[in-house]
Amino acid sequence: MFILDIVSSLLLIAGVFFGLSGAIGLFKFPDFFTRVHAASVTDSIAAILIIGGLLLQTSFDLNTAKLFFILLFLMLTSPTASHALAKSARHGGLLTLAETNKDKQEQTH
Amino acid sequence: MLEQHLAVLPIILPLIAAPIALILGRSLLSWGFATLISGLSCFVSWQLLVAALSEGVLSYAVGGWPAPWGIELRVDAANAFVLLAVSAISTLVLIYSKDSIEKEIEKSKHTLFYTAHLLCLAGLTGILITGDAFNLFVFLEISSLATYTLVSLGSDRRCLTAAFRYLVMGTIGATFILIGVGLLYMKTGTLNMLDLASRIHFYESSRTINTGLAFIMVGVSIKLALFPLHMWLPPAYTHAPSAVTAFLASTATKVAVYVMIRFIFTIFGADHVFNEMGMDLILMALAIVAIFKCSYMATVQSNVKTVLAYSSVAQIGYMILGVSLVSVTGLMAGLIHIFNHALMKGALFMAVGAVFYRVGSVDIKAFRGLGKQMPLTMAAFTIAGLSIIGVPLTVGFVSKWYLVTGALEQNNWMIAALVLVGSLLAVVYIGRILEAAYFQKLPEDTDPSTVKEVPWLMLAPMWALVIANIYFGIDTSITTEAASSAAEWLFQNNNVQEVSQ
Amino acid sequence: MNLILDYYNYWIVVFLMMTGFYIVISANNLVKKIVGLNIFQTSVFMLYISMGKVTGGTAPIVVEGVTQYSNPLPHVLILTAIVVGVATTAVGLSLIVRIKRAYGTVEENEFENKDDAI
Amino acid sequence: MAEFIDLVLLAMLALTALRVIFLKDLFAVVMLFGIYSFLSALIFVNLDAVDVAFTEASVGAGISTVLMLVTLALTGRTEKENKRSTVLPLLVVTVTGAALIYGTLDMPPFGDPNNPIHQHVAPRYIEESPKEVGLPNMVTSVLASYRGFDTLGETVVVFSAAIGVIALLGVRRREDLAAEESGFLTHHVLRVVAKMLIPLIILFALYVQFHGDFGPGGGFQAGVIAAAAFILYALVFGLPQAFSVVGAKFLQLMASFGVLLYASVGLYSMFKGGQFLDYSKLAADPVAGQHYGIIIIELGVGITVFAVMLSIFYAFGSQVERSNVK
Repeated sequence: MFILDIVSSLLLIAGVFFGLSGAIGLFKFPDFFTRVHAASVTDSIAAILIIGGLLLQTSFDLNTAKLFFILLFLMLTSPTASHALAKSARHGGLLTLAETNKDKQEQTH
Repeated sequence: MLEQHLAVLPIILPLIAAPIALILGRSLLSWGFATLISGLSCFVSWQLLVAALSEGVLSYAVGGWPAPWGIELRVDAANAFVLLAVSAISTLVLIYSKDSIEKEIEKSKHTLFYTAHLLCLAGLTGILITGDAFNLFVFLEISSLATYTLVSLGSDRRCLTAAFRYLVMGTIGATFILIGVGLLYMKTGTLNMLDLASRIHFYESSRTINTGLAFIMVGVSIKLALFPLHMWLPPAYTHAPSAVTAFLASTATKVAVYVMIRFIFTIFGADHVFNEMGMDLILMALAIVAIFKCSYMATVQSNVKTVLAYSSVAQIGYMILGVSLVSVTGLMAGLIHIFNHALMKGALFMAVGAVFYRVGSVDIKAFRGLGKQMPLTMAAFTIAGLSIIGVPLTVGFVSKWYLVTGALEQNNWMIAALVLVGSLLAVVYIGRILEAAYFQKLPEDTDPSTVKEVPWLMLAPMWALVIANIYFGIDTSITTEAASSAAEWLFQNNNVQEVSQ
Repeated sequence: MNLILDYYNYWIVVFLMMTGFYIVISANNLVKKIVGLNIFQTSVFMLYISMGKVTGGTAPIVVEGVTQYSNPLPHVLILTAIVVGVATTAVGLSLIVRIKRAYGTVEENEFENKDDAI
Repeated sequence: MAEFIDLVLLAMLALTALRVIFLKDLFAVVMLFGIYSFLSALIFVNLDAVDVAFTEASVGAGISTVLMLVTLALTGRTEKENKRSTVLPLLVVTVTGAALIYGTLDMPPFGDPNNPIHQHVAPRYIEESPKEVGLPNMVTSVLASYRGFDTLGETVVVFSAAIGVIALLGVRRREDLAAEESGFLTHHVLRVVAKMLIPLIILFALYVQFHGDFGPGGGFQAGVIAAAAFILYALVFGLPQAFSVVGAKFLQLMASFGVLLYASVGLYSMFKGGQFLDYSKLAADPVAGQHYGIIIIELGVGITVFAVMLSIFYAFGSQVERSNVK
């Protein structure tokens, strides 16, 4: 049990780290697409690690199964959501930072 | 078998009928069905009033769970009396609405109109009968949601903004009531009104209870359009379809007045509310301002529906004035006026709807020359208008008589005089319309042959109300008996000493 | 100190309610009004749920070995109230859609100017 | 610890609410409202109200936010500057708030088990309901049985909302909608994932519906979740496609049917000699009768809520399609 606890806390700490870095990235990154990238870190890897950590804390009963399903669900939905968001932005004509810079350079020349 | 379930029937009849009316789908079919159901619940209400007058309080435990654990329905003389008025008006308005809404609402929405009407009726009866403070909130919301829908069915685009304003104000009011009920519940641990009343006395001077009282009073005041919280009412009544205005003006605010009476007398106790909190002075001041300000507003409007809407706010002032006198006669005057005002405003708005049916406008200019063209409609309007003024032999006179008597009992000459002066303002705003109808000529550009009497399905309910106006104005025994026993019942429930100066 | 421990929850909830209420009565945009109404109501729900809490209690679902449960009645009332709230929101929002179509704006002062008074 | 979490969440709520006042971007306002709703759901969990949290998350944060977003698509996303005076609203709010604070001063302390509400009425629910009604989830017992009349009223409120929305926005048939396919045609990932998710969501809705007697959940939450599955379908594959799965007229029938199913349980118990909604009379054994009654009425609630939520979404969605066509 002791080892399980250690693994679980390691997973939780890693999850918290990724969650925080995602949040900082969301504020610090320069444009929309990089921000989506930061946000998707929070709801994919951070959430998965935290739920993984919690999984190990349960006593392998109904709650384990429920957490497992949540994990599965999140692994399906959060990447899809980030993908749909980025794709819609692209579809709507939003350019990445690099592209905007390039455009500007071409205009000045 | 049905006798033991008498108390629950007026609620569940329209409640169950509403989805069925939606399924029926056909305009005519759902009209017939809704009218039938409404008539049935009117009959049941009559039975309930008879039972309540002879046996006293009828209690019904829904789900078989005794109060305070389950929800209790309580029918006494007071709410059976209002219930009868509500269901009778609903039936008459439904009969009236068949032709009226054909003109004003597009065909595909007729079924929705009848469904919403039934829902509104179910909500109103639920508010009246329930003995549970939270259940009251639920039924309040049913009737409110149905009302917003009904108002928004109007033909003018302004009905939308009116309905939205009504929705925002109404929801704030309902949320205030929710806060108030929550505070009471927090202190007493119960939601049953009877149980609340018995437990509230332990905490009479508690700040939490008093705040709860204040919030409930403000919330209910929004719902009953007490001045200065009446701003939603004139636009809503002006732009709603005529049949809806006739129904709402004569029922929705009356039910809210009853809720106020119920909270004051059977839950908090008149002694606490009036003698300790001094609410009677606040209510009296607001009522008097409402009577004068809104009667004055009524005299300067050009839209007849708006005139009558402002007049409604003023008339609500009379009801609250009756309550604020803190005497059996005053309360009785308030209760009688609930019933009587339903009769007169119902008839007036139906007559205005009839004018709209033929002329297509309810501006005061549209009334020119109608005395000749639509004699029956305008006669109905005249008699109901006289009733608003308070001319003898009409119900309006009866209400004012008891109100003045109640004021004079306390040697309150001021109030009595103010009531009479208020009637003079009513003479002005009703007189303007009658002047246009009888002493001005039909505009040249309208073809006299198109402006004729409305179908008899619209005239019959209108005249039924007019005849009731005169009948209950001459033979006052039924209304006064019911109202006085209701008022006495409300007062003896908590042995308050009447205020006398 | 005791006063604060006993009531801090209610005070913050009152603050939240008033924020929502302020948005309702001050907002000029109708959508924002509806958002305010929802915040107001949600905060009232918190008032109810706060009073149902028992320190050291658990959710009111029978579990072996637990004796202290929180009060289920406020939960039931608020379940009802939440659904009532969403019903009002739906009707309010559809009114806004219609107002936009009829007036071309959802700012209160703008459509008020487009019609005569009342 | 619970108090600490409570405090942190309340502080976050206060920040969110204050931000809503000053933001002019309505899209952000609506998202903040979604956040507000989720945070309050967390508070509800922290205060032991799991059923309420479930409902708040699915109804408040889910359906309300979606409807607000759809409305924004039709009405524009920025609030205009207005020069309205803020003095009067501030005054009203200050007075109301002061009255409430005054009222809190005599309140029973937060969380004290000796408070009146824990001493009167509620003890019977906690002690007797597992025996009288036979369900471990007391919230379901009180909701469906002791206060079943409230819940009937609540179902009717939902039904009235549908009537209101349909009356305002109208019902559209499939033929009326734009002929070309709408939805996310090019989003292949979305379409594949949605196809995988929708059956799972419906399965989950059924679990919530029938497990409500034992754990958090019940008809409302299940109805909303099932509606969410169909809303996802309509969003990804387009409204015309969704209309051919369940039509708007059929949904009206379903909504009526749910209310009637609920009410018919009440009528049947009257017929059996009990009071309205007295489930004990449904079977020879009162506890078994209670159980049957609760299952049926929860089903009625679930059906109505599902049908109403979906038809409200249809009504709003059709408006968006219509404005796109123009």
